[in-house]
Amino acid sequence: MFLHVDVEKKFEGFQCRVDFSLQSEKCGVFGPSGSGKTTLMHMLAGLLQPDRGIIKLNDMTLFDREAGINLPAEARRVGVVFQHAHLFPHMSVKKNLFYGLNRIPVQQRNIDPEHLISVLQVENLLNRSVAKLSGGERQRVALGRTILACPHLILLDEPLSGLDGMLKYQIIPHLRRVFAEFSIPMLFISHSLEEMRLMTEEVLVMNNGLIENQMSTEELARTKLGCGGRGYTNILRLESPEDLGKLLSYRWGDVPLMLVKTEKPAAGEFALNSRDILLFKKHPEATSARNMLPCIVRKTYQTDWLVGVELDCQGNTIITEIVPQSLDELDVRPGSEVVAVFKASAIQRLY
Amino acid sequence: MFLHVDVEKKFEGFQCRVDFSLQSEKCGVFGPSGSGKTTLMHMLAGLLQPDRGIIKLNDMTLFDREAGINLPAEARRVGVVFQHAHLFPHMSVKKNLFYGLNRIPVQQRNIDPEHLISVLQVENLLNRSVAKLSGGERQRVALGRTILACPHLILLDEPLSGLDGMLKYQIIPHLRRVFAEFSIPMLFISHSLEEMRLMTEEVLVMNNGLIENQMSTEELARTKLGCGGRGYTNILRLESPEDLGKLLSYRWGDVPLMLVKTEKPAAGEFALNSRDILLFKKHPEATSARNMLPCIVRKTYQTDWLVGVELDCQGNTIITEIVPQSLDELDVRPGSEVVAVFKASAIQRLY
Amino acid sequence: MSPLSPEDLLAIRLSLQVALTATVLALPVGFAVAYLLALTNVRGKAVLEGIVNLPLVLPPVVTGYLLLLLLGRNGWLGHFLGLFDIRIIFTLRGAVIASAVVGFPLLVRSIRIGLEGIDKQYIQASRTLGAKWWDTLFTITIPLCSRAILAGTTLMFARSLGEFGATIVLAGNMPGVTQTIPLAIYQYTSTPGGDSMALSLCLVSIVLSFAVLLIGEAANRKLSRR
Amino acid sequence: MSPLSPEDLLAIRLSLQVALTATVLALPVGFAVAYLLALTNVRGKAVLEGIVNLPLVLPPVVTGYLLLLLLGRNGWLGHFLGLFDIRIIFTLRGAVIASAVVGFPLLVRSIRIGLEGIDKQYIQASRTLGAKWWDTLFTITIPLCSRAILAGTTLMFARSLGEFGATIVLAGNMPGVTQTIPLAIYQYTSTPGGDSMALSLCLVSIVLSFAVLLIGEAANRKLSRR
Amino acid sequence: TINLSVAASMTNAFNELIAGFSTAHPDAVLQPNYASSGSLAKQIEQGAPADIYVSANPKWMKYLLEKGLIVKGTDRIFAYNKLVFIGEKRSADLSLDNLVSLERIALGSPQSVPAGQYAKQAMEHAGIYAKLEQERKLIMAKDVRQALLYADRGEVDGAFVYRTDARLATTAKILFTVPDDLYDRVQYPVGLTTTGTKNDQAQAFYDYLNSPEAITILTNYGFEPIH
Ligand SMILES: Nc1ncnc2c1ncn2[C@@H]1O[C@H](COP(=O)(O)OP(=O)(O)OP(=O)(O)O)[C@@H](O)[C@H]1O
Ligand SMILES: Nc1ncnc2c1ncn2[C@@H]1O[C@H](COP(=O)(O)OP(=O)(O)OP(=O)(O)O)[C@@H](O)[C@H]1O
Ligand SMILES: [Mg+2]
Ligand SMILES: [Mg+2]
Repeated sequence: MFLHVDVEKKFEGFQCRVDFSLQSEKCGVFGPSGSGKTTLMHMLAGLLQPDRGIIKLNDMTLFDREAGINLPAEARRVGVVFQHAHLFPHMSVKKNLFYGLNRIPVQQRNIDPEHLISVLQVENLLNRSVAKLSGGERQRVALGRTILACPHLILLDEPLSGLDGMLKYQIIPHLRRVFAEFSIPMLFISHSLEEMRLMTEEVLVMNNGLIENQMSTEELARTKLGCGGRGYTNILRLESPEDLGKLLSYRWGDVPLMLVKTEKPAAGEFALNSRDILLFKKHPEATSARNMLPCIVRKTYQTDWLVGVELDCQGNTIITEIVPQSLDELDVRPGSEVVAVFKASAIQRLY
Repeated sequence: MFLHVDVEKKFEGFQCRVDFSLQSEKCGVFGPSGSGKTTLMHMLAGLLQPDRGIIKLNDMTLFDREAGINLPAEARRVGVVFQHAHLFPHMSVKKNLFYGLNRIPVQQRNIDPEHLISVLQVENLLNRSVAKLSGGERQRVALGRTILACPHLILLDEPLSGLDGMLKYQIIPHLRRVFAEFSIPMLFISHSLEEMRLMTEEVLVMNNGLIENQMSTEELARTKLGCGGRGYTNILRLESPEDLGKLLSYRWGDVPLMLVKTEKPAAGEFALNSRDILLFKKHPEATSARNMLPCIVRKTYQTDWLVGVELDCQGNTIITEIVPQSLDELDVRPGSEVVAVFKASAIQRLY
Repeated sequence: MSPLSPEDLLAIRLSLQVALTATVLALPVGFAVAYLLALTNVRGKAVLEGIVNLPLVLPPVVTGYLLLLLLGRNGWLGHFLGLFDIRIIFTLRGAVIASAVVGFPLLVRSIRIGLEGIDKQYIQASRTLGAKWWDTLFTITIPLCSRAILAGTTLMFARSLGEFGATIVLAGNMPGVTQTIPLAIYQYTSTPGGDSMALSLCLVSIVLSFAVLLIGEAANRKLSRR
Repeated sequence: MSPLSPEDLLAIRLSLQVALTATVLALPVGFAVAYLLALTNVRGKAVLEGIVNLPLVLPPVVTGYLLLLLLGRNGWLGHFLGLFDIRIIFTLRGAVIASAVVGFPLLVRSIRIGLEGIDKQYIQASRTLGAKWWDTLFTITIPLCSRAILAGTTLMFARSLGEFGATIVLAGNMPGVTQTIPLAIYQYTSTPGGDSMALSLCLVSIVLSFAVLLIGEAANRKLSRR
Repeated sequence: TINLSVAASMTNAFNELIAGFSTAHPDAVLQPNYASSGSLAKQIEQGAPADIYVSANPKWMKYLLEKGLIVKGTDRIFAYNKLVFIGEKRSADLSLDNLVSLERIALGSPQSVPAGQYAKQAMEHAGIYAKLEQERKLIMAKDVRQALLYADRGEVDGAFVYRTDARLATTAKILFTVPDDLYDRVQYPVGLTTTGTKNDQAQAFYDYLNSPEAITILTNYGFEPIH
């Protein structure tokens, strides 16, 4: 995907002026409430006309004030998933899903509906009335509806912020799986760093109508470590589960990890917060922690309150945080050896 | 407060039958969606008439089918805080706040509005239009409005579930402070264990229209430990902060604790999740953890997946969780000595 | 176009008086009926709804005729009122009643739509805050549907300004007493050569109702901005 | 009460025919006007609104007279239509137009309220899913305000059934050709002993519109249950 | 087709006249249009199809004549009517002179209703109009039918109506006939429009109105035919 945007839009008391290019398939727009994220999205989708500038998607010019080009929303092939789903209330789930698909020429239908429906796990909902869906189901159907319109780019405007905590984590896997399987470029809008981390690779940081920064999501997450006490979420791909009675063992690359057996063992992605990881100089003894991984410090970096430490654990990367004093106490510097210690219950399944 | 309820209400496909007495000032109703929490609340507030039974609050009979008593909502002095605030949109914040107060006789006005307004920190909002409040501000005003009506009991129906994560934690302190200062009995309805823990002392556990259980919130939290990977939140009252440059030191009773300096030092309540606490047999060395507290095991108890451990730390209580294997490895049994280890960044301010 | 004669000015005054009185009188009743239809579950709502809408369906002259049957000296209600020496027909009271009845369905429908749009939790909230039902009614319910009430009121007022058929039957066409603008227009048009006079009054009528509708719109915008 | 004569049956048929045609014809126009008023920001909305509401304000006879001036053989539109040999006055076409014009404001107001209640994000969603504006109109906008359209339609239909003043002026009162129920009632009242016949027709009229309103309510409930 | 524009007050008589004419001319199609004289005049003015105009008000006939829509010379009076006073039967005999003893009297608005005009004339001659008006005893109706309705329903003590209309009353009776010399004669003019003169059948019907058969019918309905 190639997206180039250079537009301006003035409202009374607010001005949005953005100029950027994106190539990654998984991009995000990150910014506080009122920073202009929705305004930007509406201009991309053709729901709001910029005062000046151009918008180009791949080799198509969507908008060019000078040249007098302004493709209408329906011709842009830019899909939108809204915060509150906005499923058509007078149609069944099935009709909602196929609304977009039925409106594009057959030869351009590059998504297999059956497959998408099974990936989203909405097979059983097809004949339901939209009013009878739960919040998470609604967002899955909304996502399916947008994808089935075979867009060249999907904009997701805080699709999770209307859902409560648990639901959010049930829907993220679907989102990730869909974008992985169907490889549709997306622009994910959110003011949650956590969602950003899970969904995107590159982010535009917006503030006050301007693009303040453009960087990899990883970098953003590392920089923001310690802000609001959230820490950094390490995302681990764990495989080959083994049932050890009360515990489960998984393999993280070559590293064995212990997890609490709160669910059926199954490979997948798991989260480990930097806040839950202790560093020791030597392998500690007689501890309740089940995971003690010898690591080599790859690098350290300063954040506002803490020091971030990137560790190499037999080829895997893990990020933790320590207070500045520990740097010297433990002799943490690139190349030194440390032991990362955390409890079995510290590792949580993402999906 | 003394509340006795023994009522029944049938809907098509749903039956609510509850029978309980409560004495604590801080009670909760905990249960999944659709378990009948709102139905119960409506019957208490006089917004829904039970099919049969009685409701007594202190020495007042609110409802008695046999005796033909059914006090109307406005005569019950039972206040309600709704999930979506439902501030009157045609009135200013001030008018909303005083709506209830103006409707009770002067001699019964036992709340000082000025004081309440300053506790809720809504002084600056008084002349605003309701439409221009943020979600958190709305709930604070709604709370104030209900309290100013000087109710004998306040029902809070999931007042936080419409707010997103950060906001929720900004509003809880206000709630707690208000109920502590004005000592009004309350019934806090929620399906969040975390909120329950922070707000109540005793809970009714509802399911399917029935009261399944009645117990202390503490007990509920300990039982549910490990469910959904949430752990148990230790609530610590920390005092006498001292600035040590990059770190802060506080006193938890006689125990000194280290925290990251992400904010202005100030005494208050803090959360420490059981997931973040490691146990060691001996005082570990060369670790990044800043807090290492020698403790004596008071008792252990089994939960679904893990073992809960209640520790005595110089008179303070702390709960952590370990995997069953560690029980023997560390010789954890009542009376044995262990060291609880956690990072400075593991302690988060509640308010 | 001819300038307005003194009788015309009188007709304009009477019209405004009738429309205003009819609207003011119908408002509380209309609100009550709309409230019944929108927020309660009384039996026979459909019948009530049908009766309210009757004046919309019947030719106004027939409505006037039915009112005459009811309120005339020998009508059962008219007879009763006669005992108290209250006379309806051939008086301005008659004109007011005719206007009120004919405009009523429009008023009720508007208010009803407004009431149906009110979130019941506002009402519940005010009750739990200690407000009795009439207190809630005046401080919450009515303010919350003020836009709909306004819309209904302007509509009814405009309709009353144009009421002819029922008025002429019930109130008669007596210059200076019951002759409103539409009656005067009628009288002019039934006289050869009276067209230009009729046109002047028509224009007055149009201007008046435009004014009312515009004022209504403006007030509406103001209410919506709050 | 007398049984209905063949002429009465004819009048009933004509009435239904006129009301139905008027409603069906007015619907698309009414929708378009309501759309303009509700969802766009064109200049002169207030003026358009005023014009739409005119028939509500003016006595129907005056409305009829103005239509006669416009559509009569010497009226400028009537003259134009005459070139194509289309005659409006003294035909059923005239009755339809009279009914349509008089019921129009009721139709527009109902639909407008419905349109104003639609969340614009549904419309935006359908556009981004590739629907052109007319596609969105038919698949989203209209279905979403179907209840309001229904309410407006029944209201207008009922009003058309009762239309008298404008019809008698524009279409004349010609038995079997343009004589609808209200005109027949009028004629009976000028016949010795015609009162009971008039009453029968009144009842028919009431029953018809009750039926329409009830069917409308039922359909409405069904739509709301979806 | 013969298009007839007939004043509504002659509805019954014309229904029978049309039936009578049709038996003699089975191929003729007559299409009546019953409305108020003024409405009819305006419809004709705006080009509504009409061959024959029958008015209850000579003023409207004059209006159309002046506009050239009725062919000069075709207009003529074909029937007369009488003014009567109706009301509930009462013990004392009533006449124009003691009308002042009544409380309420209905009549058509003199400005727009011919019957009202004649009634006013008669009362003025009797010297009671000013007094009645001053005492606000006069109820102005929009047409004769309405005055009749008021009298019939007992809303007024009496009403001035045409003799032909009095037959429609169910309870009210004719209390007295207004003396002829107190008011101008009540005339019903008929005229042919420009299209009517070109329509042979219309011409035939126009002539038929003078036939003995027509006169009988008109008399039956209470009109006074021309001699
Ligand atoms: N149609 C409009 N007219 C006037 N101002 C507008 C309009 N739309 C948006 N704004 C203003 O533009 C600013 C940015 O709004 P926008 O919705 O783009 O923010 P956002 O980043 O999406 O915020 P959030 O996270 O709360 O959704 C706000 O201050 C808003 O008031
Ligand atoms: N007025 C009603 N008519 C019929 N059924 C009702 C009514 N009100 C509630 N119910 C049913 O009663 C059950 C309990 O509803 P209630 O709102 O009390 O649950 P809740 O515990 O508050 O759930 P939540 O956490 O989702 O708010 C539900 O199954 C609901 O469908
Ligand atoms: Mg936004
Ligand atoms: Mg609930």
